[in-house]
Amino acid sequence: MSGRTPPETSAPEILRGPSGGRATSAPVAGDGTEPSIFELSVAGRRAWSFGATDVPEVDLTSAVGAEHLADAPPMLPEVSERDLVAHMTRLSSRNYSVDHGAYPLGSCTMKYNPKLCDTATTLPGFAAAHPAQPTDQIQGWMELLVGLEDFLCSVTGMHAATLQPAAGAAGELTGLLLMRAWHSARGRQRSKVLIPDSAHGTNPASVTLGGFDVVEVPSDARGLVDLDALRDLVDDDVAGLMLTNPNTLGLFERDIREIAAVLHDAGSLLYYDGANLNAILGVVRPGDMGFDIVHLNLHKTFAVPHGGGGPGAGPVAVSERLAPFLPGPRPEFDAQSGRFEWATPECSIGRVHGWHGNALALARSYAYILANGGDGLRRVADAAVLNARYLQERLRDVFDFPYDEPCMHEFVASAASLKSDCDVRAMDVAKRFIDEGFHPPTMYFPLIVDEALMVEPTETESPQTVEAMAVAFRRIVEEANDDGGAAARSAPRSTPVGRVDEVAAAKKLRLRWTPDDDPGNPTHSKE
Amino acid sequence: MSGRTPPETSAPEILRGPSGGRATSAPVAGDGTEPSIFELSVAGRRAWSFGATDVPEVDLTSAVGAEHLADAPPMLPEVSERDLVAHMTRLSSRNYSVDHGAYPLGSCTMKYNPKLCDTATTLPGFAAAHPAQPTDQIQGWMELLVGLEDFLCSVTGMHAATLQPAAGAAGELTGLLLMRAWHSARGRQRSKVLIPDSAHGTNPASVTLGGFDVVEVPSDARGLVDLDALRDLVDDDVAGLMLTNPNTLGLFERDIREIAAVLHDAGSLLYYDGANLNAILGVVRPGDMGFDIVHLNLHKTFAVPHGGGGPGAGPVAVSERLAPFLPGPRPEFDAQSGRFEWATPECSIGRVHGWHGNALALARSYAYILANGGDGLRRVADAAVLNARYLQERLRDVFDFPYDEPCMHEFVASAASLKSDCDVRAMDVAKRFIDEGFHPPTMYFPLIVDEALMVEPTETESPQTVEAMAVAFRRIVEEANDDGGAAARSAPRSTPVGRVDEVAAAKKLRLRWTPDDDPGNPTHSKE
Amino acid sequence: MMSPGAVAQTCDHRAANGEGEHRVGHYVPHTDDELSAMLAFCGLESLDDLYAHIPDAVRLVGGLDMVDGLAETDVMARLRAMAGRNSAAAEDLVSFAGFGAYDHELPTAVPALMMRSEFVTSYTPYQPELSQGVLQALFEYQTMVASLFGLEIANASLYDGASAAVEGLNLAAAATKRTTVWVSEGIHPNVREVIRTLTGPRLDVRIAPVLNGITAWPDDLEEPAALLVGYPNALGCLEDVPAAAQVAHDAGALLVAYADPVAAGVLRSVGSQGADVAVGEGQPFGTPLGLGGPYLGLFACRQASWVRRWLPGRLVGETVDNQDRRSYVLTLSTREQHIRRETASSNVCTNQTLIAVAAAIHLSWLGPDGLRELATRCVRGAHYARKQLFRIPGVEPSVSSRTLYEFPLRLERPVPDVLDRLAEEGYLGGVDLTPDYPDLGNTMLVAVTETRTRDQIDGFSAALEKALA
Amino acid sequence: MMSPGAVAQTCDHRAANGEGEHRVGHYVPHTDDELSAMLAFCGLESLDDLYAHIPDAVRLVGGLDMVDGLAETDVMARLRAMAGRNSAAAEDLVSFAGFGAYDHELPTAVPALMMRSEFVTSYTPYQPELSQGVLQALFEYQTMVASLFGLEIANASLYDGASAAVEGLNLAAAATKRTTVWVSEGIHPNVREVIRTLTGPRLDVRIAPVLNGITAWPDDLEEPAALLVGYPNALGCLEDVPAAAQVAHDAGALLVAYADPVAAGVLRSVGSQGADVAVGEGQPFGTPLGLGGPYLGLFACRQASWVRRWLPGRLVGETVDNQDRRSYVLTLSTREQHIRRETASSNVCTNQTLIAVAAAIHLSWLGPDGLRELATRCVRGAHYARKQLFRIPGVEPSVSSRTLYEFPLRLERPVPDVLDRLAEEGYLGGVDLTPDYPDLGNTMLVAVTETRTRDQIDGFSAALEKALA
Ligand SMILES: Cc1ncc(COP(=O)(O)O)c(C=O)c1O
Ligand SMILES: Cc1ncc(COP(=O)(O)O)c(C=O)c1O
Repeated sequence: MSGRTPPETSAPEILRGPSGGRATSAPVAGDGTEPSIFELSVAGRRAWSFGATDVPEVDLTSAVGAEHLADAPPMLPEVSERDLVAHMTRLSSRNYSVDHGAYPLGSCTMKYNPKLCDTATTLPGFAAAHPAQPTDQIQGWMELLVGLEDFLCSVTGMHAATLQPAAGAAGELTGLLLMRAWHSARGRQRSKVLIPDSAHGTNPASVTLGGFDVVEVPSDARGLVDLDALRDLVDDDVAGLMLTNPNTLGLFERDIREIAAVLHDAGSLLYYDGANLNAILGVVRPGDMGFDIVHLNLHKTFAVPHGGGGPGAGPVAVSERLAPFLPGPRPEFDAQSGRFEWATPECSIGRVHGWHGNALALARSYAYILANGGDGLRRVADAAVLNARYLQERLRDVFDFPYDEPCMHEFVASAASLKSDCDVRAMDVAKRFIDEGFHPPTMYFPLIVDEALMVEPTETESPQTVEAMAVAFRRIVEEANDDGGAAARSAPRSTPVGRVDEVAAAKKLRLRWTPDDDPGNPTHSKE
Repeated sequence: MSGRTPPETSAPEILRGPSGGRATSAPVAGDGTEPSIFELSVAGRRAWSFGATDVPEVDLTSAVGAEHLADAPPMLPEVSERDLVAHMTRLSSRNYSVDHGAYPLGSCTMKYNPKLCDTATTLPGFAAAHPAQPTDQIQGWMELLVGLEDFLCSVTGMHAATLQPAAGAAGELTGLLLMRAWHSARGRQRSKVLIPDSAHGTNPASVTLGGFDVVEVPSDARGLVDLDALRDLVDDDVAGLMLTNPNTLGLFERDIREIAAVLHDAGSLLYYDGANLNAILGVVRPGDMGFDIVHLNLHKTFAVPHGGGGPGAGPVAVSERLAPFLPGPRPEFDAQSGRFEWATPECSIGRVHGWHGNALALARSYAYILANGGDGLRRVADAAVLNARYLQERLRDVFDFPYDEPCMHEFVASAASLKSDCDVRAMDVAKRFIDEGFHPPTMYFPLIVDEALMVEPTETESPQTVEAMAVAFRRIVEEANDDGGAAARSAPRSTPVGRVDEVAAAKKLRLRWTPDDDPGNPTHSKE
Repeated sequence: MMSPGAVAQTCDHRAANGEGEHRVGHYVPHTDDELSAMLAFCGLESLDDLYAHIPDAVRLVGGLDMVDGLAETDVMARLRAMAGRNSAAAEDLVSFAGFGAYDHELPTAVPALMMRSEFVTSYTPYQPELSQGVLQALFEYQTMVASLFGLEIANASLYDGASAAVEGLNLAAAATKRTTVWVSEGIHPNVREVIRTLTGPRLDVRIAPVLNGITAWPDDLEEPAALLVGYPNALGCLEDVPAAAQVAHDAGALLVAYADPVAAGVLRSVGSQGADVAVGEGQPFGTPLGLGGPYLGLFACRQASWVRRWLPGRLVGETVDNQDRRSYVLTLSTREQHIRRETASSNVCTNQTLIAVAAAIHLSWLGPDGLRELATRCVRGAHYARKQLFRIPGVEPSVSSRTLYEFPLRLERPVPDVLDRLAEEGYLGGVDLTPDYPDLGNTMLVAVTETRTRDQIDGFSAALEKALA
Repeated sequence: MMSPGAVAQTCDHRAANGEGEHRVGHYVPHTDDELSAMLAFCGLESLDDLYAHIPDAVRLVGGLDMVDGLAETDVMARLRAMAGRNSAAAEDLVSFAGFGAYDHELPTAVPALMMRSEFVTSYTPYQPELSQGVLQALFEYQTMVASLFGLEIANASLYDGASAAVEGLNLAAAATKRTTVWVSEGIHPNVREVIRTLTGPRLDVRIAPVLNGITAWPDDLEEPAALLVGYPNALGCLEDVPAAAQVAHDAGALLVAYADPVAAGVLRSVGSQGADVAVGEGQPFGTPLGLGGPYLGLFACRQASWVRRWLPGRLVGETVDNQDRRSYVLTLSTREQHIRRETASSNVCTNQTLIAVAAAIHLSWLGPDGLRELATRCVRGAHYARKQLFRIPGVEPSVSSRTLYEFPLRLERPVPDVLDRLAEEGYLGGVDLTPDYPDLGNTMLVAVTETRTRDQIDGFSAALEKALA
């Protein structure tokens, strides 16, 4: 079109390939896939810089030693800060989160975590403290830790706590080791730990790691621990029972006093999996129910955001008789000196964390508890339970509810009828729920419910949101009855990718990017 | 399905309506629209809290006076923090940005702005300073301001600067007032200011506000100021000429020395619109070209992110003879006292900002200049120009290029042939470019080019990104030749909304939400 | 793009700036190989060739005479040191300074949301399909601002309070086709100066004096385009807005009110009191003191025939997309500089969108009750402070008119001395009004926001007593 | 949902907690009207009825005996005060403390990206269609970690270095069907203790002593499952990894290396030196000191038959979606607790995803050259510090083996006293090793990162000289 002879139109080779500035993978602008950051890499490009330094140079070979010195540093991407920022921003835009909308994942308590708690952790006085600093340099931190222990003891009705465990499962193992230590101190070796058949998978896995054998306790028709079966199972080889109450069906174990009596009469201990504590804050306390050991998932109940999979924190609180076994060192206030010090309990099982636990996560929970206070926490439970109860009532006539107990903060519906009627499985309902603008509930857990959908609205969702979820579920079921399930089975349609082939992933493992994956590479097979 | 009698299935009235936790409007999960925050409002709901206070209470009626006291506070939404966060997060997800990908908006210099500069502005010593604090409390700030003035003078080759103007247009007006003051001081009233026909719209608008009449200077066949026409227009009623160089066609005004001579010979001044400074950093300086007054768009060249439309900063630098007219107060280093003080130049035109300019934006630019240094800025220009030159070369045979000068940091292509061949206008190309994963170029500016597409890749885009843009443009043109423009005319298809009806918006003005807009309201007409 | 051998290659620019710590033009991604390939494609040999058409006479020789570039960490270190050389009002001192810039508490949700890069790094929403987020946020902002002022229309932001005032007067001049504007002496002196500077070539700006803190409008207003009155005014006093409206309207002028948006939590809206246009400083909502900027120009007006032609600034309107979905778009651009050029209603282009978004977030966080509580707390603190301060010997009210949460004190000593002494005790005492309002004597303006505790007020009054002793 | 009259209504909870500043259960959105409507729908009369089925005997009477809830601003004020009672290593002191936790510079881009709410507020990516962002970031993280250690497979994070070591030994035990593990005394004492605590019921943990900083593996290892060696070890010394690999492999055991990922910028990878499994602490990449957590457990291993069955932790795999687009998904979940329950390879569920994402961002920011530069600068600083410190009378090396950027000093005085004196001069001198390595005498471990300047090192050596004088 210009009068000139057309210039060379094929670009120089080195300019071709994935580009860091192309945004088709960001759902606001397209439905493409995002290149690997390694595909955006160009030799010699960089984001890094380091300050000027007048420290004398060293000769690496002599400083490190030829036998230790690498020929080349590890393979890492070479990208500009601009491309890095764009890549990671686009990746983030391909991810749903609580800050987008409701996330009623049962058992996970995906509630809104106040921004206040984020801000608290950025205070340099907390963030910049080294874990091995002498205690007089970290009195503020220690005060916070002791304060949090006190709060958690108040909430659970226990006597003392350790903040070391990094997550719920770590808390479980800590609890089981406490159990073991307690029995040992009494000169006995018990080999079995009881777990209800509805328990979370971490419970049995932790039992094994704690060196015990798992014995399953069946649920009865109510969805609760079968008390008779429990009585039969308890003998003097049982170290304890792990229970979550409300249990993973969202039901309160009404017979908890009887259960506790059965165990305690046999010299066994009662362990409380606190993943469901959100339901009972200020209503009933594990300690008052007879539990000896409690772990708490601060990333469920106490405002540690889940971070795409962590970090969390899983403190363990215990009754007085177990306190001497807690991991050390623990922060303690020494009334004499008026200072906080580290101290290790006399019969401590030992450390369960490299330092003092996930401290910055603990600071979030401390801030959250301060913001709520005792009455506020009770209100959390009230709204969490009411939201679930309401939603379940709204769905009574469209799903199966194998158990008839009133639900607490979550409930488990079954899509069994839907499956037999329209070939729509729990998975299809979940995927179709995405297109309604919500994250799906937990699927296929607990294992004792067929085609389980475990729904936990949480207290931070407004009544309107809960109602909107009800309408969405009802629409899905109605639509399946109309179209034989076609829409549900092909859902989701609104996401950056469609249903993902999980089987292929496990069959042919591709667990890291290799240069063969580069589309510019002749051996590469993908688009 | 449960044995029970089905419960009441219609929800209570007050629970219905838009819900803050439903995310269909977030493109990661749907293609719905986002409710107004007013539609998420529920009487009595709240996000706010205030600290405990022991300040004695007041009786509002007596403290404020009955004649002043409102019956009720203004209509504002009543939402939970959770719903507020979700709403605003979803809104953000409906917006493209530089951090998503390339944004080659001509004249706007939408480059990547280092995160470093964001962080700099959060330092409490800067962010928490009150603008009326006594100078000895803000010596650090004043040092920064003086330092930035010096930097800007170095970059532009000018003598002194004011940092007060809040944006480019504010800088323009400031410059024009300086022109006026300078002529007045010489006892003359000049009424005309010359502006090329390719100038940005703020130029003529500012001229009017400065109390001058606009006289347009035509461009010649090269796309540059028509020197002969200019000579004809310059007389002793001309206060000055406003020019951007490179001009808005992305072309360097080669005759700048001659232009300057023509103006200066007539006792007129030369004003430099610095919006295009990115192209010439370290290459040529306005001062050396003969300009007397320069405004800079720090939000284009100097790392102030554009914030969805601002804030920016538009400092004005001047030659020595204009310095006495600068706005005051200005920060100055007093060698005697070793301190910084405010001082107002003797013939100051007066303040042009309520305080000292957009200070936190200025701090970003200061950080950016420190990070680059003189050589770094030159490299910015090199890459900005090379990216544009390369891209233009890659598109030579697919678009019209009405002018044959080598482009600087941007170029203007014309879709005129495409329009006549396939009924695909610049607007269609722009919209179709979105589906290629890029923000569109500027359309229909400058006005002297038919179906203009003004493309500014900027220096922070990698060569691969520039090449990808080339490929995308070529694909669009090719496709239009194949399909008669159908795809382009129906683009974009990948965005949260399709083409928006701008005419309807202007015809029936709806400039704020009113209760009638609430879908729950019977008078509401929309879905 | 990564090739297996790539890691062993050294970066070309490695040694460019000393020991490899920092590279010249750090944010430019191009490697030397890429530069060469691109130059070759363009038929050029060197980067310098890019500028071959620029006359040598104007080319810079020897490069910019400036600092060398610094690594990120060194930049931060320098800035931290500089920031440390400020005793910032809201960080290092207990502040009673206001005078148009206030240290209110910023809820943590506000920066968390406003700093999302989609808001921070996008341009003006010229392409609505990619900009619904910013557009809808601005539409909601417009709704809130209109509501704050009791008016029908608000724009999507102006630079700051001062520039909003200028635009208000310009609008009035255009709407009335007159050129005289009356500005109350109770308008902030900086705002008055900005008005004089920016409208000087076109408008005749007259100042109406304040007596005892309240504007005395002259009898003969000489065909005014507008009256500009503060509510509360810069002295903290509550003006009689209905009276000013009456005067303005009787003279065929518009009443422009410079209104405090925090005070709007308890005061009758200026719209309901007869203002045709409301302008103001939006800083209290969502933006830190920051030495005075970026702040936020609030602008609202009533629905009137002059709106379509003369309303300044960006406007977002609701409309539909091609599938009839509710959508938002910049509208009435025919008023604006890019269309109407020298006959545009205003020259504003880049404005304060991000701050407007922050304000919308903050106002939503507050809601009606929170805004009222905020304003009430300011009033409460000021009430108590007045009681404490006026007990001090050598301190008396500079005016007897009603004030809200800011008030002028007449002191026995020169204010700068007092401020210095107060700073030694850890207080930013207020703002010295003496240069701007010499008739009031040694006057210090004291503001009390919701962030001030009783202890701080007591401490301040003790410190002031000491400073005057 | 807004109705025009709504604004005049008062909030039901207004007076619940004193003067309206804060509402009980602040983050619960429900109004009283809504609560009533929902309760009525459920056939209940009060909130208490929700718990009617809970036996009275266990019900809490009188509510939780705890603090009253505080408003956001009061919470922040309390926390600020507490934070102020720390003299934080990387803020208030010049720190030479390391011992597994280091104050490296954090590029500003890392928190800006990792704190995006999509990363922070999402769950484990169980629903891949809504989680491609986190999944792909983890896939890239796995690639980088595998590369750092020269191994083929890396998981998507474990809690911290200590727990990664535990998992490494568990894996070895399962893979070899043996129960004895040998842990070098050069492994951090806290890590050793965690190993003892957590594997105690199942494994027989033996300690191999260090002599002059290097592990002396005993001759008879008694059917070991694994050897665990540090590289560099907790004393900062460079162990002979190939020799350890030889010993391990000869005994049919796996070699698990506890490797420093920063040192990987200059050291030969542990994989290339024969380690079967690498574990380590990822804190240096993207996370602040934070009193020791949350940190990041790095875990990589070679491709082997035991991977599918025994690899601990989450794993992200590449696959395709139903339109054949490259996609990512959690894979091999058949190893995990939610499928395999008591026979699972590990109990880990919640892990450290966000920190892993931060590490991937930080490592991408560094790239190969930046990582090398980072490591080199640490080495350089340590080299210089060693020279300066060993000149001081009363200071000598505790070991003569080669160290990298951290090294133990034997002092003439007890270390706690010296640390106190150094703190008075503004230095965090290092970490006291005396309790854990009593054989070394009064030993202080000093680490030098890239953040330490020459002046700081000089100042530190002067201060140490003074402290010992
Ligand atoms: C009931 C229950 N128990 C235990 C856990 C394990 O907690 P974590 O994931 O923190 O290890 C979970 C969480 O997934 C859970 O829901
Ligand atoms: C060439 C030119 N001049 C002036 C301006 C006006 O600058 P601002 O938007 O900062 O007022 C712009 C920016 O839009 C521009 O591109």
